[in-house]
Amino acid sequence: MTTDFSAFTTTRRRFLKGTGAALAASATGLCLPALAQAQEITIISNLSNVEQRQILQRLASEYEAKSGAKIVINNMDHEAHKTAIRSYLVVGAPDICFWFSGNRMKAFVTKGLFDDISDLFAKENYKSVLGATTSAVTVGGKHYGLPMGGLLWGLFYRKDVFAEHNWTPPKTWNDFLAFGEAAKSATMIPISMGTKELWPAGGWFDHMNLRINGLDKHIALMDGKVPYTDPMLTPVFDKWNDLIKGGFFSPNHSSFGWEQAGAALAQKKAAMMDLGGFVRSAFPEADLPQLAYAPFPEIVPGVARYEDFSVNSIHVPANAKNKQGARDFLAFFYKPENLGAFLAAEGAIPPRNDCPPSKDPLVNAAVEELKKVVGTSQYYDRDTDPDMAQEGMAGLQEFMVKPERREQILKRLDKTRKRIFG
Amino acid sequence: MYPRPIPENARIQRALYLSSVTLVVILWLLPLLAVMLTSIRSNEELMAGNYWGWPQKFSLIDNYKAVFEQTAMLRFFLNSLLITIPSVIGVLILSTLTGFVLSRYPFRGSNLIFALFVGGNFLPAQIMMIPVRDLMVRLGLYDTVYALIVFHIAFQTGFATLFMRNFIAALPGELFQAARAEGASPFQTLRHVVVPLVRPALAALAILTFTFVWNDYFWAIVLTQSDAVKPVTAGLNNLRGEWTSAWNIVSAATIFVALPPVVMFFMMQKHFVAGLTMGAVKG
Amino acid sequence: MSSVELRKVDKHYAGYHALKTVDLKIEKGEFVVMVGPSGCGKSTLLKTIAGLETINSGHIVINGRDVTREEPGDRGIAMVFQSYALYPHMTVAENMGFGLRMAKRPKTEIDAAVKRAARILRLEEQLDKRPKQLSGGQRQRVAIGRAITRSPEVFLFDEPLSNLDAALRTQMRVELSGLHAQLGSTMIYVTHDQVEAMTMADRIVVLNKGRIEQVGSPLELYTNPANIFVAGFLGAPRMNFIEAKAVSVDASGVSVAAAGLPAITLDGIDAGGLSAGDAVTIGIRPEALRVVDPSDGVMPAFSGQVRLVEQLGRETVLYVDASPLQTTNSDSGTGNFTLQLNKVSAISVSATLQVTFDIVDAYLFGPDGRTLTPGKPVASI
Amino acid sequence: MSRVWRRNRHWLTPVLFLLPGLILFGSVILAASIETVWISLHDWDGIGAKTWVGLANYVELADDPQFYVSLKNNIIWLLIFMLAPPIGLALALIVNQQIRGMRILKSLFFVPLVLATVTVGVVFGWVYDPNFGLLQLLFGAFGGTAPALLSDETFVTFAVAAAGLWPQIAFCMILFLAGLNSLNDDLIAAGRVDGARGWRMLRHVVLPQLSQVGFIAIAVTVIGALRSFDMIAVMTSGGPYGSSTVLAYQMYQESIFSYRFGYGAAIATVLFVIMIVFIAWYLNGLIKAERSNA
Repeated sequence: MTTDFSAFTTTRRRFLKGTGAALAASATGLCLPALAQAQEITIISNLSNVEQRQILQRLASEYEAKSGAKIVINNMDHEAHKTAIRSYLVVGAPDICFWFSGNRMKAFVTKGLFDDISDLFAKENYKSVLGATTSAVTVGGKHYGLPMGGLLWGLFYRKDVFAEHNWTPPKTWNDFLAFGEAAKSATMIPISMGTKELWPAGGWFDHMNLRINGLDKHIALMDGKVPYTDPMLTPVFDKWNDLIKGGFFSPNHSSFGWEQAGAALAQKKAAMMDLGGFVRSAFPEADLPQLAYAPFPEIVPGVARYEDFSVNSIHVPANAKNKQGARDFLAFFYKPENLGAFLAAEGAIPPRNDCPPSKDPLVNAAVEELKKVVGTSQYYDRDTDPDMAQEGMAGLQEFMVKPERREQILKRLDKTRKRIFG
Repeated sequence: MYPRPIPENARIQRALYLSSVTLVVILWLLPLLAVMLTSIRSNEELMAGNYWGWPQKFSLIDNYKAVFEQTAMLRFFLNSLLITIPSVIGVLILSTLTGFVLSRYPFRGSNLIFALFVGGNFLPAQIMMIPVRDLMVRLGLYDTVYALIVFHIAFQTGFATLFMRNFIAALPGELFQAARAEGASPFQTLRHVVVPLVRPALAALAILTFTFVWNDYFWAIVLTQSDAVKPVTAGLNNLRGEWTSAWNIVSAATIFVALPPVVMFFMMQKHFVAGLTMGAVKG
Repeated sequence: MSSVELRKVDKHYAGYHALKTVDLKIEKGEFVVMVGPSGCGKSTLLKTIAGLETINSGHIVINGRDVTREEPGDRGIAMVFQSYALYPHMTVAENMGFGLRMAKRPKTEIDAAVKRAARILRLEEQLDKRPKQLSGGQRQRVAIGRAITRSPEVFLFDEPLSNLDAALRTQMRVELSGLHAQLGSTMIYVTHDQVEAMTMADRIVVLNKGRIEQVGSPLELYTNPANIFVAGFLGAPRMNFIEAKAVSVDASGVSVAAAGLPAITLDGIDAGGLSAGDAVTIGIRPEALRVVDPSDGVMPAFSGQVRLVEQLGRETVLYVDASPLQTTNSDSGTGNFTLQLNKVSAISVSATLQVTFDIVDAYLFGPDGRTLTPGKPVASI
Repeated sequence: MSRVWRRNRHWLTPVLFLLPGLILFGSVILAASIETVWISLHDWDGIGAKTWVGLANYVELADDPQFYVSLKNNIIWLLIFMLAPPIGLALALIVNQQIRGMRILKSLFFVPLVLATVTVGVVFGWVYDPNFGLLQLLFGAFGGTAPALLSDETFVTFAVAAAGLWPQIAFCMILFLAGLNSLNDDLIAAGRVDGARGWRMLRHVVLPQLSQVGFIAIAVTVIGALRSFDMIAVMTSGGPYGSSTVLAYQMYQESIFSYRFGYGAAIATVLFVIMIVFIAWYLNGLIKAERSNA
């Protein structure tokens, strides 16, 4: 086949002009990336909450004005950040990054990728105000991060909706089943669920397993010490199966994420939703007072109350360029009033006991609830190996869509468990 | 001509034909039109569920303003230019050189080298993800525009070499013999004979490479992470995660991302089509 | 001192012997035409002189300087190509000055050289045009002009006229000859057209299968071809060849016999190596054949029937079936004879002709194709 | 200029010209492709040291149900993509008329090809949205409910591949238009004289002349189908529960999300082998075509 190139000549001039302009653009553009300055503090945030981003930005500006340092904040998609951090901690580390405490932090500590900031702890005397949460950022007696807000997971609902139907939050499993039927007859989805990001399915599993098998067995499972085919899980999946079959969860939940599911709760399309306090970001400002927290119902009577209480944290990478600057900013950021403001936006429970009392009734309720909790786990994808978590959450999502495949899913998960934990 | 042309004088038939094709085009582009329509809608309307009706309020300016002011799209856009333009220039230079040599200076092994360029160009990029990412990390280029520039130049050089080699090979051989007989060095031949003659091919290659590089998403997410470096494609997907329910903003950003290649395409359509056909047909 | 000298030039392509130990000396100012059928290696030979093709062994010497390892641009040659090879993006002036610009000569010098060449070739009006705007003949002249501006020691022409129509070709032939006279440079010219060779050359080099068959002036080659190949290649219509056998070989001469022809005895033959019974070939040029009227008392050599008559105006060409006489390789097909009469003739198709020729006009070629008959005086035809 | 340089520049310069492109391409593209095979023989988390495991990754792969899901989806992509050449040809036939205004319509048909795959993904995410998408609008018009294509394991791959088909059709259309423009008019005229029209003309006169373009369109489409990644990453992230992954995406996921670079590399190597087969087939066809043309 022949191609006629004579067509080209007519527009050649235009092309050259275009290239010229493009060249000019690139020449001016190339100067744009700011060169790292000595007093620059870079932060990588994974905050998906707009309000929190704004507060972080405001605090950064205040600090800039105060200290003369320059702060550069890179916001990353929450999910993408989980991937990216593995690269940037090795090369191109920022001075400060957001992450999760507990096992997830430990993974990087053992690789030597997080800086020991015990000096900052000592200088600012954090131990005296942090209490038990210190342990979440401590490995071998050294502190590798500052705990941020804790998120108490549970069922959220709208007070007005419950009032209208004369419902009360279910306390026992039978209550819960009855509530589900009531919600369905009110043409509402009993439990709003969006599993596109997979982890909400993991959270639901945590709750049921904690209520049925308790914390120790749950952690043993997370640590790969108990097979996924263990009979102890049979009641968990049996009861979960009942819910799925009973139409308790949002249809097509695998096609959307938690934000859309949260919106359904806000829009009164669903009655309850299992999440952390950050569910508030799916609510319009005016509807926030209606939002309320209820603990996940009891399933096996006598099992003590254990909850997922995940603590986020903030760290200084070992490869940061401006470690001193990072510490100085963290000290500023971690002041009770600053930290309080930052966490309030998320509805998280402050780790410091000297933060100003929250104006958010939800937070205060969570603080009260937390006192009743006997023991806490972090969250499915924080408690187990990341590779296991990936497979596990996909498997749980699949179970929620195709419960009849339970056997093969569990067998598969156990194969993965054996591979990972040996 | 096939199909048989509708005669010039059958005016009504021609008009009818044209309108039916227009209808097909509208159906064909309906998904895109929907996004365009959404990009001028206000958030309230979307909240109220007016996804498909005629917008009551035109929020075109507001939405695009939101894209510029509340998101880093402008930054991403500039990043994309910073990545794409040097990549295109680099590809044009390298492939003119390699194409010239491979078409005009046959030597033992030159066919093998050519085959490597051609074969490599067809490999799915994902295959080399792990080592390339590792390489950029080791070179200290990870999360800089240079990582993407270097990779794109390297990868596109495969296709571009094929393209330029075939174009130069199709030029009359005696032109090159004449230049040599006249005492022109290979460099002078390149400068005075090849470059002026391959300008049309360079134009076609420029727009093709521009489109390929601008539209790249995979390497953008593999080789960059920070907002200061990320190109629009990765930025768009990020944005979609952050602004889940603000479809009007996401749509506006989508249109914004699509704009440069579409404009380039309409500006240099002939080059694009000719380049694509030649590239595909020859390669 | 010779201008161009080829010493044992040998060239192989993959599995193909393109030039076989070619030796050739070309004098300063000579116009040499290399001629031969396509694939004979004439273009390759020209390109090896230019340096566009490398050689496997041997030497190329230009003006006493061994240039075998030198780049084309450094050899003091200029080349004109069959397709003209003009740069479409340059004007005529830029095309003509290209070589000098590549050599980084001062602009004034380039301009002067271009002007001079343009004047010689009457291209002054076209200098600012691009090749696309010119006619075929003008392009050809620009290509020549590009060669002239470099004032080379040797001009190389690679079938430069083959893309022109017949009328223009004749005109350019004359112009090129004039140019040669005017410049007095050495010119080496490759063509497959024997008319160009005959009309323009000081000396012709006949090439066949990578080997030089014969070198000499046009008439020398025409009159005294060294072998059957040269004899057949030069001359239109072609020489008639008759398959024959040597009957006896002795000091007085060679007797040959061919079916349908009376026995002929040829004198003064260089009969070395030839013995009775060998297959030989008799050659007679079409214009050496005469139609005779038996009533005149002249014995015809053979008779035949006219198959085709070509009236060319001043000449008439007759194609005659003279079986059982066996001819090979003639224009009109095996078994046929070609006659050329230098007059308008009334002979028509189907007529039976009595034909004869003078024994001195006949050529005898040995089994190896070598010419056995002695040299004829060049002015004899 | 030194004598040595002058004597040798005719081959030295080309070498110097060739080197930058060759070194860059060789050290980045080719070396990386080969290194992938090397990495696939290791256990590596992307940060620490690599541990030699031989073929263990491949052994595991052979027993990994997800791998077969990916492979199956790759085949579905291939099959769906095979619609692109015929539809592209049909569209090319429709617009191959010289009417005022047809040129701009033609260009509009090409637009999907210029869009980034991310853009196409976002656009089709909008089309497929079960609550308000174009599809729901369509079903709603007939009083039905659109299936949630992207969360249904049986439909999801088809839905994503269909989105990928959109630009691919435009690509094939461009190729066929070029083919239609270089048809031998004499043959068409001869066909008309012989009374061939419509379908018969297409079948017996036009298509044979388009065979080379058709081959290229199919080859380009096959390679495009095997390369599918962006659309999956943007539209489903391989979900629900991995039912829409293809080899390329599974490789990405294993490496980047599960930090199993060795295992990811093994998947990449399998893709590499499949691809090489197709590339060889394609190049072979091209060489044959070139020979028959010469």
